[in-house]
Amino acid sequence: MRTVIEMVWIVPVLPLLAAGVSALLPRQRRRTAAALAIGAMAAGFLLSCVAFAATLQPAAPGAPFRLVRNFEWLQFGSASLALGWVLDPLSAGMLVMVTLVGALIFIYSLGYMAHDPNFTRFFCFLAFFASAMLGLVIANSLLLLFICWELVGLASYLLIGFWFHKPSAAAAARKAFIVTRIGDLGLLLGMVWLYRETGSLLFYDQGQGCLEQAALSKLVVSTTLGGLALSSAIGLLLFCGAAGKSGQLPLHVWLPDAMEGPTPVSALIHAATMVAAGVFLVARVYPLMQAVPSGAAQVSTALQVVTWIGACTAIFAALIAVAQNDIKRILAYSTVSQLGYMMMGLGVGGVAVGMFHLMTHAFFKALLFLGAGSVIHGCHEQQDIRHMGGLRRLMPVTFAAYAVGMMALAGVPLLFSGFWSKDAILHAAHLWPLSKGPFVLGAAGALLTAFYMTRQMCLVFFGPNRAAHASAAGGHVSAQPHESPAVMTVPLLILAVFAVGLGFLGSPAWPWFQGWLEGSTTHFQAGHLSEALPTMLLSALIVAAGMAAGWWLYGRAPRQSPREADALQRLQPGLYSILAGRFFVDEFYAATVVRLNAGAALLSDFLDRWVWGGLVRLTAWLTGQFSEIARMADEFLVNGGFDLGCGRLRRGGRFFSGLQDGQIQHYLSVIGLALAALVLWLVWGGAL
Amino acid sequence: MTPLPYWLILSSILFAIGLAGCLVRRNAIMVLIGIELMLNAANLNFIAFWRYGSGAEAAHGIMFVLFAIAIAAAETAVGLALVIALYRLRRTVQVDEADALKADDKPR
Amino acid sequence: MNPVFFILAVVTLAGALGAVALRNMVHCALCLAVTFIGIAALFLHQGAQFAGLVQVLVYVGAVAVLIVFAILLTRSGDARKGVAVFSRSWKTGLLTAAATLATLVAAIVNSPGLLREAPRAPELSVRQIGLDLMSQWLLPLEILGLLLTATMIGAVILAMPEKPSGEPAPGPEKGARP
Amino acid sequence: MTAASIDQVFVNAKQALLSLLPETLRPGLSMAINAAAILGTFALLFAVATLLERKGLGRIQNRYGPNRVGPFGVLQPVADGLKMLIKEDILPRQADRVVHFLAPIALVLSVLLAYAVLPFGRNMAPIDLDAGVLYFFAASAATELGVFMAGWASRSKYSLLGAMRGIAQMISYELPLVLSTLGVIMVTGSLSLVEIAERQAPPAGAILGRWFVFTPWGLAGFLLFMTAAVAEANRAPFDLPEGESEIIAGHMVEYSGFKYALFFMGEYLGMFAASGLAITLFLGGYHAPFAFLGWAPSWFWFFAKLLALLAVFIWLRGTLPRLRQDQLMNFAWKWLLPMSLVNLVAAGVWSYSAAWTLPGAGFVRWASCAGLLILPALWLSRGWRARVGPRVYRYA
Repeated sequence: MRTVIEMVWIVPVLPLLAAGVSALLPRQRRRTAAALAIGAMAAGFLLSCVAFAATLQPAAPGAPFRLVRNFEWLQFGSASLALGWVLDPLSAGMLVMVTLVGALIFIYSLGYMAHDPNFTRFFCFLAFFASAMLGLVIANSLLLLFICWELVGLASYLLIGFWFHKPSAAAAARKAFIVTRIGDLGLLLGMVWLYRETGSLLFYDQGQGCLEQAALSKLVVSTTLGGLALSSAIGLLLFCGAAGKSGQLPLHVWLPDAMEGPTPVSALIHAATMVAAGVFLVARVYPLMQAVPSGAAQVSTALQVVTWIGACTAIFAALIAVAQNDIKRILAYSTVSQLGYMMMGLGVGGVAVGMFHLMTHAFFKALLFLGAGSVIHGCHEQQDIRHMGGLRRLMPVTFAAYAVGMMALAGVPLLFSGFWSKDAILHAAHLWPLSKGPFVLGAAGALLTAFYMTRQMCLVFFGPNRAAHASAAGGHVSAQPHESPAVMTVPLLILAVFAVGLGFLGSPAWPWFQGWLEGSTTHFQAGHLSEALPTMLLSALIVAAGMAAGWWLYGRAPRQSPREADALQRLQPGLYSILAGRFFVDEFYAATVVRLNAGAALLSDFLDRWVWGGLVRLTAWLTGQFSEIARMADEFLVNGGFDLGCGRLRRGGRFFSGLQDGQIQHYLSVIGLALAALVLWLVWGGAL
Repeated sequence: MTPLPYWLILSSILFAIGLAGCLVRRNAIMVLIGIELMLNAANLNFIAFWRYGSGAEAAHGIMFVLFAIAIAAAETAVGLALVIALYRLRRTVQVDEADALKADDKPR
Repeated sequence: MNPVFFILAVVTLAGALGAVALRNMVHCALCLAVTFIGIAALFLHQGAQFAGLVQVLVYVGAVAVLIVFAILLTRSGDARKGVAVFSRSWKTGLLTAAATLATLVAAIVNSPGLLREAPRAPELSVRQIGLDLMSQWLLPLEILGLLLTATMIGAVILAMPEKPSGEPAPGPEKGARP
Repeated sequence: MTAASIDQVFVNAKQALLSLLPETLRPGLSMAINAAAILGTFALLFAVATLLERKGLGRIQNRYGPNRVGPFGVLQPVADGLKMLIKEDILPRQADRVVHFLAPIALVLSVLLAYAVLPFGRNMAPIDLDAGVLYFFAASAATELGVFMAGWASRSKYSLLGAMRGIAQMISYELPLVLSTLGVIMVTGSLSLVEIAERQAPPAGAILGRWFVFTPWGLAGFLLFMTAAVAEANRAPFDLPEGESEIIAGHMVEYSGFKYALFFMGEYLGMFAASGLAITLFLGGYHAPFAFLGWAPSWFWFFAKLLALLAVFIWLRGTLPRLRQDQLMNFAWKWLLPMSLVNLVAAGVWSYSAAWTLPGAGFVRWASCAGLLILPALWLSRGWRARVGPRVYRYA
């Protein structure tokens, strides 16, 4: 058992080594780079399975399984910074999920990126991203987590901007990096504040860790401004980081633009792993967020904020997704919405509910993205759904996998994992003591999710193929859409299997996943189903309604030409234009924050150029003047006065030295004259 | 007896001649001769004042002259010794040529 | 104007002028001797017998010979034609001497107090001078003795030819056989 | 003709002569007479001395000496004198005419001046100066100048070299000369030669005259004085300056004719002057050695002693070899000078011990003074006595 924790750190290091080596490889060594990356991920997956198996036998009944390994990283003066990694159900689950999904996506991108010239560089970045994500997952110290968090941000920047020659990609990469940085600032402040308060950044450290009871009790007691408990304040700051990374409401703008990157990137980063990092962070520091002053039974303010933001993001993103025409943007907004659900799940239901939805979502969202990728690949880089249609017969395997993913996402009852995880959230939201708001928003979100997924299915797979129209207008002859090769479709099928199978792990009847997380043993009781029945029936009803509406608008009268107005647009032109414009959040930001930033930049430029620059020029001028004065003084005062005086003195000295020229007769004559003078003075001196 | 001023004028003339000798001639020995003349002029004055002064018995004047003569002789002896040493060192006794105190051995 | 005084004055001044003005150094030295004798005679004329005799004994006997020896030793005697006798700034020298003379004579002439008549010639015997020397003037006499000794030794050392290393050369008798 | 009248014959003659003259000229003329008398006698004595010297030398060297001119060569001086006058007076071309001419005059003049003080007889001292001895030395100081003028004026190396040696010798020996007289002056308490002579008169009743030479310091003083006098006159053992065998006549080499005669006379006069002084100081001046001989005139005794000393000079010249220059100088500075100083001390002891009244005081005085003189003499001359031995003729 001990040896497992010892070798857990190898999982993130393997992809890092792969990334390092492939970075040094010349551009044409494509196969080695790919082999290295996939091999590292495969090995990582095996090790993760071993670790997962280890976590199945809990050491002590009732207590969650946890193995900790800390080491001294930095020593400065008396203080020292310690890092470490931990193996507990939460990290083990994430390890398995990330390595599995990563491996499948690596295999898939073999085909997708086959004829891309920068193939090796792509795999190097992918491996680098995987190692950062795995590092983040197993981190036992908030500092190590933060380091990996930044590396993940860097990897996302590199991968989004992979085709940097496309200006939009470069802009999207920069936007993603900056927005996440804003969130990371909150994370950094929270981390520093936590370090100052608890004195240690290690989560679990034999009782000294910041998430353990001793530190939490200290944090809960003291309050900061406005009576907010210290733990909640730090929790909120950490949540800012999570919001940035997971694209919650105020900071979600970068996620849809991140679709500029290649589709496997979108799949891996913007569906499964990186965006999940925010949720994982909240799950990891859940005890801190959850802590409330002893005695008071109500939910801590931090969790309330998380819940409400999650709910709002869910409904907001779902609304926008309805009016999108780009296949990847629809999925991007659906991801934002689902992340909102996860945050709400964490807020209302606790770690198990949130994490279960995260796991299921990772698989079927990756499936959907890879499916979209295969569609785009098939339609020769065509991303606009208005130019697609009728691909059901042309790409049957992709259609089948995509349909499974769509139904999982929509939450079709009983068979698909999406239904169980979303239902659990709704159930928890329903039980939430504070208010019914989140439950209502969640339900509406679920309805909209079903609606826009059916819209997408109808427009992409059903109805006539609208690609020909585009070619006539666009002027380039496009070949008939063709099915993707096996190397792309096999991962789709594997993901489809998981998208279906995973749901049964966490159903109310047999809540194995929740029990595994808390470390309690679970066994099959159909009875639990009965108490969760009402929410299950409600959600089934919602899904049905959403699909019916979708089919009614888009399935019944399939769209004939790309330029044809959208069905919803015909119904509600005003609402449709707002939704299509993404509630104009970007424009709002551009109008306010960006303008403000530009203004600030201008101001600082002005300050720098005129004020400081002015000061510098002023001092330069003053120094010039002083030196001028000094020169003048030197010129006239010293040279004129002093030197002149010295010169005169020297000349006088030379004159008197003439007297001492060694001619004693001169001396004698002087004596003679003196004698004469003396006599004169003596004799006539008195009379004068 | 000739009045006192005559004696004094005579000694002044003698003194002036001695001084002229010192200043005019280039030879060191001539300077010494000039000095001797001046000293003798002074002695002449002493005797003159002794003779015409009051209290001739006290012989102060004569005493002065005696001591002056002795010391002048000593001074001449040393002066000439110096001149001879200078000559051996510099091969010249011209006063205006021996104008440097620097003790370089080579006779110039 | 006593004729004897006049003659002696003329002789002395002539000697002095000769001592200063003559080109040949030895002639100057001899003229100097003549001046010394003239001055000694003036002393005798004044009645200072002892002083006169001492003057002759010391100056004519010793100093004149000394000067002559010095002239010979420094080869100033054979006045070569080229060597200038008078210094470059002889005019200023003369001027200074003249100025001094003028001032002194002016002082003498303008002080009436000097025109007192001569008192009786004093009777001063050598014994009296001896007694004075040994009583009232004893200290100066002793100091004079010391001075003369020091001078003699110093003059000898100064004039002695130096060995290359700077010490005075050993006397001839040390090495010579009887 | 009483002894006194014979004694004072010259004095009376002079007075008689003076009485003939007008009052105003008397002082000047008395001086003139005195001068004439001195010149006359000593010129004559000079002539006789030359003859005596050559005769004496001859006898010493076992030969006759000049006997051709006149009986027994008596007229030889006249012949010499005549020869000197007739000889051409040569003046070397490069010589300095004025100084060359003045040299003999200066020499003779200074020596003659010295005679003004010597008491030739009772009341026969030309001038009785209070500082007689001082005058004597002051006057003779000019001789060195004369010698120098002679040596330098003739512009030849030998004459200059001779002059230099002569002057060095005269200066070196002048010091012992003067110091040796001090003893006498200290004892008599006066510088006046007449008084010194009077002090040596035989006391009433005593047989032996109280000459200073009969006192230990007196004898030493006399010997020192005579040695220095011989050197002063460049005579005999000290006649290096005009040593005939080396540099012919020294400073007189360029002189001939009358000027040479003058030099010769100057030399003899210097000798007589020194002897006269010695006589006055040590040999009782014009007093007779013994009281009973008192009848002879005072000037007779003076000139008798003079001739005796002349004989000694001639005797010295005939017998003693010439001294080398360094021996000469050493002898002066390292023997004579210290001895004269010691002599002074002895004279001092003698005069203080005069008041001793103890029995045998006389003998003790003599012994102490003699010892005080003999011991330093022996000690000082230890170097020479060790080296004096049979002469080794290296080249003979």
